Amino acid sequence: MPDSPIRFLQGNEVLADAALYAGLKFFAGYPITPSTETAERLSYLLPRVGGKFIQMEDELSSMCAIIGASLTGLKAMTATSGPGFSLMQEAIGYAVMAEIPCVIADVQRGGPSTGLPTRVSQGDVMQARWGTHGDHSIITLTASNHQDMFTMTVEAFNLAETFRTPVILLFDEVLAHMREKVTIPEKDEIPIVDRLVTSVPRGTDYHPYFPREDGRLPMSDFGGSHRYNVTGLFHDMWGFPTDKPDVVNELMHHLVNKIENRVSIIQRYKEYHIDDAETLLISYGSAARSARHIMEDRRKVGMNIGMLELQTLWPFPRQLVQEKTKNAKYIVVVEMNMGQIENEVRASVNHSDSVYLANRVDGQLITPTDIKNFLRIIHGRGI
Amino acid sequence: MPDSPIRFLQGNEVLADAALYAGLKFFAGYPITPSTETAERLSYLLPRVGGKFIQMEDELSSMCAIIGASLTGLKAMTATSGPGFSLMQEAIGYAVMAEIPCVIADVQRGGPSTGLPTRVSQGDVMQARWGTHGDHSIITLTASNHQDMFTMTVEAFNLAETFRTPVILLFDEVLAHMREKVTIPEKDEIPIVDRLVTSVPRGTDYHPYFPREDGRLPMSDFGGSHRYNVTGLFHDMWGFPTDKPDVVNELMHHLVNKIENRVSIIQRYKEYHIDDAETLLISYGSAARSARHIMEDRRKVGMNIGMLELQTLWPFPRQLVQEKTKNAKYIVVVEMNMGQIENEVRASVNHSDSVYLANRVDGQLITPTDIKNFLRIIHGRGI
Amino acid sequence: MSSMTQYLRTRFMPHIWCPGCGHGIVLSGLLRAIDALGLEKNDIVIVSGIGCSSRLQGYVDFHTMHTLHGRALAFATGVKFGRPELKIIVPMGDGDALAIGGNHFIHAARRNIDLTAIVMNNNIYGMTGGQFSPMTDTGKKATTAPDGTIDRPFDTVSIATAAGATFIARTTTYHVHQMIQILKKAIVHRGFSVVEILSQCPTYYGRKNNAGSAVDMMNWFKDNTYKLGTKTAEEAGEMKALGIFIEKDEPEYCDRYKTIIQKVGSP
Amino acid sequence: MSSMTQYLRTRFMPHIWCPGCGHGIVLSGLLRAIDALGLEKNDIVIVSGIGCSSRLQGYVDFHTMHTLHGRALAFATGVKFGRPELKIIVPMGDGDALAIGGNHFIHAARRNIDLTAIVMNNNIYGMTGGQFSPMTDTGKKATTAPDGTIDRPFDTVSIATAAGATFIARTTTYHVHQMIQILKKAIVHRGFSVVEILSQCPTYYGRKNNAGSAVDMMNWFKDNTYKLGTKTAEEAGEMKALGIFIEKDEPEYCDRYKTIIQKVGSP
Amino acid sequence: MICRFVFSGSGGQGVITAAIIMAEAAVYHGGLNAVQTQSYGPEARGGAARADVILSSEEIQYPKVDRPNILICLSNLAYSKYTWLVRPGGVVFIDPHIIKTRRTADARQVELPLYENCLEALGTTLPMNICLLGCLSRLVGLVTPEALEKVIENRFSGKNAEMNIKALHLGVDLVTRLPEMPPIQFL
Amino acid sequence: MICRFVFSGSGGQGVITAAIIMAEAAVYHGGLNAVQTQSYGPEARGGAARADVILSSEEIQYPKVDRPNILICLSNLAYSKYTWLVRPGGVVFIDPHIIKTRRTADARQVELPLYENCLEALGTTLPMNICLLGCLSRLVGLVTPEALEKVIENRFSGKNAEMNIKALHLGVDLVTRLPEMPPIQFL
Amino acid sequence: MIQINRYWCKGCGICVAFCPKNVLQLDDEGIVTAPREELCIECMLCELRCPDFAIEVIKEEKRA
Amino acid sequence: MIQINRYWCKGCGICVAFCPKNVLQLDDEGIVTAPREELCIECMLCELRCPDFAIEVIKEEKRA
Ligand SMILES: Cc1ncc(C[n+]2csc(CCOP(=O)(O)OP(=O)(O)O)c2C)c(N)n1
Ligand SMILES: Cc1ncc(C[n+]2csc(CCOP(=O)(O)OP(=O)(O)O)c2C)c(N)n1
Ligand code: SF4
Ligand code: SF4
Ligand code: SF4
Ligand code: SF4
Ligand code: SF4
Ligand code: SF4
Ligand SMILES: [Mg+2]
Ligand SMILES: [Mg+2]
Repeated sequence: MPDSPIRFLQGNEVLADAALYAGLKFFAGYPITPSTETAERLSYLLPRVGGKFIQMEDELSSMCAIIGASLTGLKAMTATSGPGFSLMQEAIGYAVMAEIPCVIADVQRGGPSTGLPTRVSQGDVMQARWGTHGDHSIITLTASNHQDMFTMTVEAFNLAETFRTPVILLFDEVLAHMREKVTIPEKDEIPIVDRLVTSVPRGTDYHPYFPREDGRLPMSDFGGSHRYNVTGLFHDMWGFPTDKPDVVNELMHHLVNKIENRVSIIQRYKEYHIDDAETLLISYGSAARSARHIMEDRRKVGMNIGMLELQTLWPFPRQLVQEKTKNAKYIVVVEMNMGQIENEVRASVNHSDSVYLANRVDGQLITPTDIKNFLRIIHGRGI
Repeated sequence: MPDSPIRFLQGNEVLADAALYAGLKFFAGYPITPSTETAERLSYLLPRVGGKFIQMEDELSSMCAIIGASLTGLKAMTATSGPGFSLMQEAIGYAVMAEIPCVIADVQRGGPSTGLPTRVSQGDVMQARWGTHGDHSIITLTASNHQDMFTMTVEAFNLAETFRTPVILLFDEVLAHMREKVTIPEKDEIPIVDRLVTSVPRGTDYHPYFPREDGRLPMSDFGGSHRYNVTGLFHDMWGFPTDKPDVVNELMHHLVNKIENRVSIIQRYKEYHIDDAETLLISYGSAARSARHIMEDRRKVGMNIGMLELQTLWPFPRQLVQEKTKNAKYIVVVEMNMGQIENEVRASVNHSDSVYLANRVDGQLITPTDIKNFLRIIHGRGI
Repeated sequence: MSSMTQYLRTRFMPHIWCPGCGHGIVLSGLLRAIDALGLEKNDIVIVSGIGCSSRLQGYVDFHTMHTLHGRALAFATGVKFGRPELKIIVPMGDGDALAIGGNHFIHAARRNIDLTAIVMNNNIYGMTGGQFSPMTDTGKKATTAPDGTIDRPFDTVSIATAAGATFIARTTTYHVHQMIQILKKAIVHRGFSVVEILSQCPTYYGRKNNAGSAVDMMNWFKDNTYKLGTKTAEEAGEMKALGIFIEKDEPEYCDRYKTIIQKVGSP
Repeated sequence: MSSMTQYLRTRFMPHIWCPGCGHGIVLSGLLRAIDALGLEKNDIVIVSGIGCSSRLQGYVDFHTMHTLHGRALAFATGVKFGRPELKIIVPMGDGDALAIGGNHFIHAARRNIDLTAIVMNNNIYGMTGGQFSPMTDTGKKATTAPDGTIDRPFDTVSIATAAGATFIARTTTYHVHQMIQILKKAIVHRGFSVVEILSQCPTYYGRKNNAGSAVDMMNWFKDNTYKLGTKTAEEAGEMKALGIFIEKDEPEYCDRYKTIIQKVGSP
Repeated sequence: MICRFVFSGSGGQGVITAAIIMAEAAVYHGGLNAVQTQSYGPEARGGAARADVILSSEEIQYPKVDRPNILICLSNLAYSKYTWLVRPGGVVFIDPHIIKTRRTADARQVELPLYENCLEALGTTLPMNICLLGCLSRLVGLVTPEALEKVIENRFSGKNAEMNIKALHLGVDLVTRLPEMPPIQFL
Repeated sequence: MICRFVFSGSGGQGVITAAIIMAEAAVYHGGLNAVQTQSYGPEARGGAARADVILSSEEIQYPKVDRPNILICLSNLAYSKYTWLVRPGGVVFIDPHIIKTRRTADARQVELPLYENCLEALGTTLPMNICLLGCLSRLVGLVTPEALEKVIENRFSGKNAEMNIKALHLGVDLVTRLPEMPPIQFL
Repeated sequence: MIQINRYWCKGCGICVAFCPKNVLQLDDEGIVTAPREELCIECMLCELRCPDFAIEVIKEEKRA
Repeated sequence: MIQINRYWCKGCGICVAFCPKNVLQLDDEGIVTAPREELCIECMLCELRCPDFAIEVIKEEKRA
């Protein structure tokens, strides 16, 4: 329906369309269930808008290729699922170290290992944070419906450019495969952060790793006026390797702090009925749909229940969670893993005894009824 | 000095010798600093004791090869460092899912990415826990001197066999490269856990994934009497793929609980002067050497200082840490990263306000003087 | 029902493959080759990766291992080197073997380790729903090549030859007698053997490229192949040669290691 | 000091390589080729992996990228496909190119993407201290082959040919004039070019195998090679041919994609 | 208003396409919200096919259909697998030509002679799935034949579009020839 | 007792080997504890070489030598880089043939004419490192010439062993020809 | 004798198409049958090419 | 004219060994020198083979 901004799409397709909206010009990937449809759609759309699509020989090379392309000034993305995400970890660390903006979408399926390729899970949350070796920080966003998927995808590109860092989009099989309505925002309705290009003129010394006053590091495209070096080793502000302890120390802290010190501007979330919530559900991704379903259902019968939906998973918004949970008697984390976010919530709240986990790890979307039953038990009313 | 059990060896060589003591019969690896000497020593020793050494084309295949070899009944190991460890993550998840005993030594160097190949770090602690996709649990051991390296390496093989799981040895550049005295234990001085082989006779139905009463799962070598299936998919007790929610749920919990429910028997640690310690250092790996140095030094001047050295990092011994820190006013985690174990300690103690981080992330071994200075500041006495 | 059922885990039948999928014919041929050789079930290990083709492993009553996409040969190398007396057969998809798994393929060949690699080449990623593979001909369509691939395909035989495999053959699901004969020789060959079997994926490759039914695709195999040595390059044109390209005796990897152990080992 | 210093980041000189290391000669030859071609510094991107050879990238005043061990060609593919008008040169070690990086090597060749891959083949892992590589001859010693390798080596030219590279050549650090000529052609060639340069690692390969000094090793290159086409296979024996093996015109990957964009793109 | 559908049958019958077309019609031309999901995985290859659709005037949260108001079964396998799912007050639609076993489900059962009608009127049973949508537009409401027509026109082209539009109207008409049925409850 | 050594020079001089041999002698035949570390990394290729050894009667915790009691410098680069590290009361050993710059370090400096002596007595400067160990065994103590000899015999074979043993004793004797020096303090 | 496993046959038609004697045929339900079994020459091609182990040729000799 | 950069020369001896006119030589400190510069035929081989950019042949013509 080209005349209307309304679309009825698969989540993977929404991801593709949102990436294009955000300015995607380069996609490299390798097929894997349940994420392949993103690549399929982009293989069609990208050449039609002058972008580039390439199917690489594996996920390792896909991740490498988007880093290379990003250095030429193109907004670049890859999409995969657990096994492929594991394979990308070394190169993700490279993007962290070399401060290359790019976006990696991981559509979660059942793990570990090949696990349950066509079933839902939220088991890669901790891996998104810690999958690559060495200290680092990373931004990870998620969403629970197609409209938010669209927004978060655009945000991911924006944050990647703002902080010169890889950003992970952590979606899941239910979101990725289901179709629902999404309204494509008008041009400029969601602001787009473009590549910050250095204003240093040709012939003048350009420092690729010397932050401006506002903390941002302007870039210069490969093939442009400035020749510099990019490396995965610790490096100085020109990008040349060094192991001088003070330079190493500074870079390490820069890489971590550029993100960890900006939690409040990176955090995205939604809240429902927090004020009077004695029972507070904390959820994200497709699990948050069931959580919201049961919250609305229970409020109808008079339960003082509210919900905090996290859209930024990393850096974990500890302070936000602490504030929002202040008055809750029961803090129930609804997720489809063994408690990966629950663990963070527990570390964030003042009274960790009131934190409960309502989860499901059998490849099935947690249902509103599941949560209802958890609540009965938590509230001491049996099943 | 063949007649004496005393050796003066590099840490990487100790790792090799300890692995042979534990029954290692198969090593596959790919060179990487600072771990290569283990492979070099084993390439010499293994064929001399009827074992097998193979240099693979990369770390991915090294990890795969040891899994394959382990299935034929051989104790198998690989050794690597950060970048290689990242590459192994997918296959480590396979070993978790298929419950294949094997040992992976990660000799930590500066990260992220290529980082500081010849400098020390303890930056892979969280990756060891969460590097592969999907929920899982894992055992990770470390050590601070060559004698303990020996013991922990043997323990790693023992735990791998006991729990049918990959075990990670997390050493670091300082330990791996330095030479010090180690006394090779006599045969049987450290008990060796051998492969538990099924007693089910040929022709009778053998269930590779059906735990005995004591929780252990007897194995049957490939090429032996029993033909069964091994897969990285969720599977039933015969090893055949299934996505039945109840079977999936049970396997997921089995994989996690077989480790998480046995923390108290997996935890290895050392303690010094805990009883009267107002200030308690918690440390591990080479950082623990400096911690112990300064502890002994400060006790001489009358400071009530003690130390808890962790040797089991995962599953994290939360209860142990809680107990040992009960009376401490200052809990100081000494490590060479941005606070990876500090975070766990904080989550374990009763009074997380008393947890401090004394760290160094510039590629240099943290010194006793560094720690002394941290302590002065923590104790409110400036620098 | 067939006499091959003695080798099948019949409780999982009918198998997961689509009607007319060539992979079933490969499975059938493989079992017949094994049967003809009179091998012991307990001496055979099947190591597969991930893909439609790799599902073969689940249906056969040998020691079986279903590993990771692209890594089957690396796992198999561990099994073989660990226990050289076993026969290891590695069924792989074209993507499995030559996209993500390409490096293990050439290195296993270089080592000349005694594995039998069966490349079930359907020119497509079947399992994930029809993306092009490194074996898809330039210009063909796939879900990730809606305008036709711009990639050029590998030739399995050339790659295997260059990498050092010591037994290399090609056949198709149409040529079942030849397939069985080749598989027999490949399994018996001591060293790294590669058998490329052109296999039809009517569901994705066929549909995307208007190649018709499974029967049509098999007829295409018949009409577009020739017996190795019966045509000059010119006569052959786009046609593919079938038969045994290389069969030579060179020291096998585990055997070489055995000589090292014999030289230095203290037994 | 040399006129090539205009291309060097002299503040990092003298470079990290050991005395007599052949990699310095390759660097010198490469700069002379670039100089002779009169290319703009800003049009050149050097993408390297990890290894002694890969340190080349740090010394040259072009756009330079030092990536991950084995992955240089994958990064380079992104750079090239992203900005096809740039000249991308990828110096690699033999391990980098053909051990861990083997898959990217064959796939870049298959695509015929316009990159110039320089395989600085010293038959050893130099950077990590002398382990054998997939180019180490059977029987040679290395720190991980104390009893001599049992592995067989790859032949770069054969692998590149089988994988589809459209320019393939071999030379050595002894044959500097030839090296420069070949590099010039390789850089200009539109498509995937492979230049294997036999390079000496006196520190590890030389020492482990009693190959003598850098000079001895270069003399060995002189005595054990011949000009392609001047000897029959029989005459050649173990000697290696030098020269250009393949140089052919086939559609380049980015060019092919451009035609797709032209066909379907709405500009 | 919320109505939950399960379309089931065997691969190749187009039940998933039908589900998507209905959902699109509801979203694009009916001002409704819709969520469509389907089963993936080994069981989706060859054998059974299942697509779920929820149509609602409100936002839809939980996207799966555990208990449908409307179940469509176009294969025996699907029929025996899913009939017990139907909500009280719901309806099972079957094609009497296809479904042999007639177990009494805890639901009203309506027979739609799609196979016969398509074969007779169009000479092919291929567009049975679209014919079904015609029936549903009359029997269930929620999406109009006009809305479906627009979606079909957008999705197919040439002969295919023509045939499917014919099939749609065939379905719409077919309903008039069925015994009248009491209204379907959905909530 | 604890004594910290830094052996420094340029690659190929065998300073690392010397450090290891001394440590092995202390551990295997001296009943001492020892820790040896060395610098790795880019600077270890070609250029400078440095090995640290700590000998102690107690367990050794912190393994690096920040401030040595004994510093051996066999190259000018090493000399200018490390002399300032020496502890008060410590000693810098240099070979006067090699070290040109004679900055006054905050430490006693002892000249060992290793180069000259080896060249003269053995016709080669290769085993200078072992000759050095001979000197140290007399000047510093802690390891005996006998202990060193055993380690050398174990480590080298044939001609190499012979030559090194000669160099060792050359070093031991050489000391007798040096001006006497006050005892070295280490703690 | 042609033995057919109706539960395994997927009706792909391969055996039908390649039978040299036109022995085989798919029935209403798309499953293979052998209406002209008497023409069979026991060439085995149907069995060898069936991807589903659904058809077996029991040879005279074997039965004897 | 032979121009030598003593700071870059690592004394590998390659130029010395392959100089067709025996122009070059390593000095005491192992650094290259050109004691027989007058014999030089400006063949460039030393410069081309030096791994360290430490030796340069400035040709007559260039200087002119
Ligand atoms: C690391 C990883 N990447 C991607 C996938 C997804 N995947 C599964 S099978 C497959 C390709 C299947 O194609 P092929 O190997 O040709 O086998 P076929 O299905 O065609 O027989 C892919 C890409 C995976 N399972 N793991
Ligand atoms: C993933 C990974 N594995 C291993 C290494 C260690 N490593 C660095 S360079 C190298 C090999 C170097 O050999 P080659 O590529 O032949 O280059 P050379 O040093 O000989 O020039 C290895 C194994 C690494 N950096 N990253
Ligand atoms: S998708 Fe293709 S390859 Fe896979 S089972 Fe179906 S026909 Fe065979
Ligand atoms: S180790 Fe070998 S390859 Fe590396 S710089 Fe030295 S000589 Fe060159
Ligand atoms: S055996 Fe041959 S002739 Fe007989 S039915 Fe089968 S294919 Fe036809
Ligand atoms: S080939 Fe097999 S599956 Fe196909 S129709 Fe014949 S018997 Fe049935
Ligand atoms: S070749 Fe270069 S580095 Fe070697 S000796 Fe000559 S000038 Fe010096
Ligand atoms: S230019 Fe030629 S002749 Fe002159 S010094 Fe150099 S190598 Fe010798
Ligand atoms: Mg395939
Ligand atoms: Mg090399």
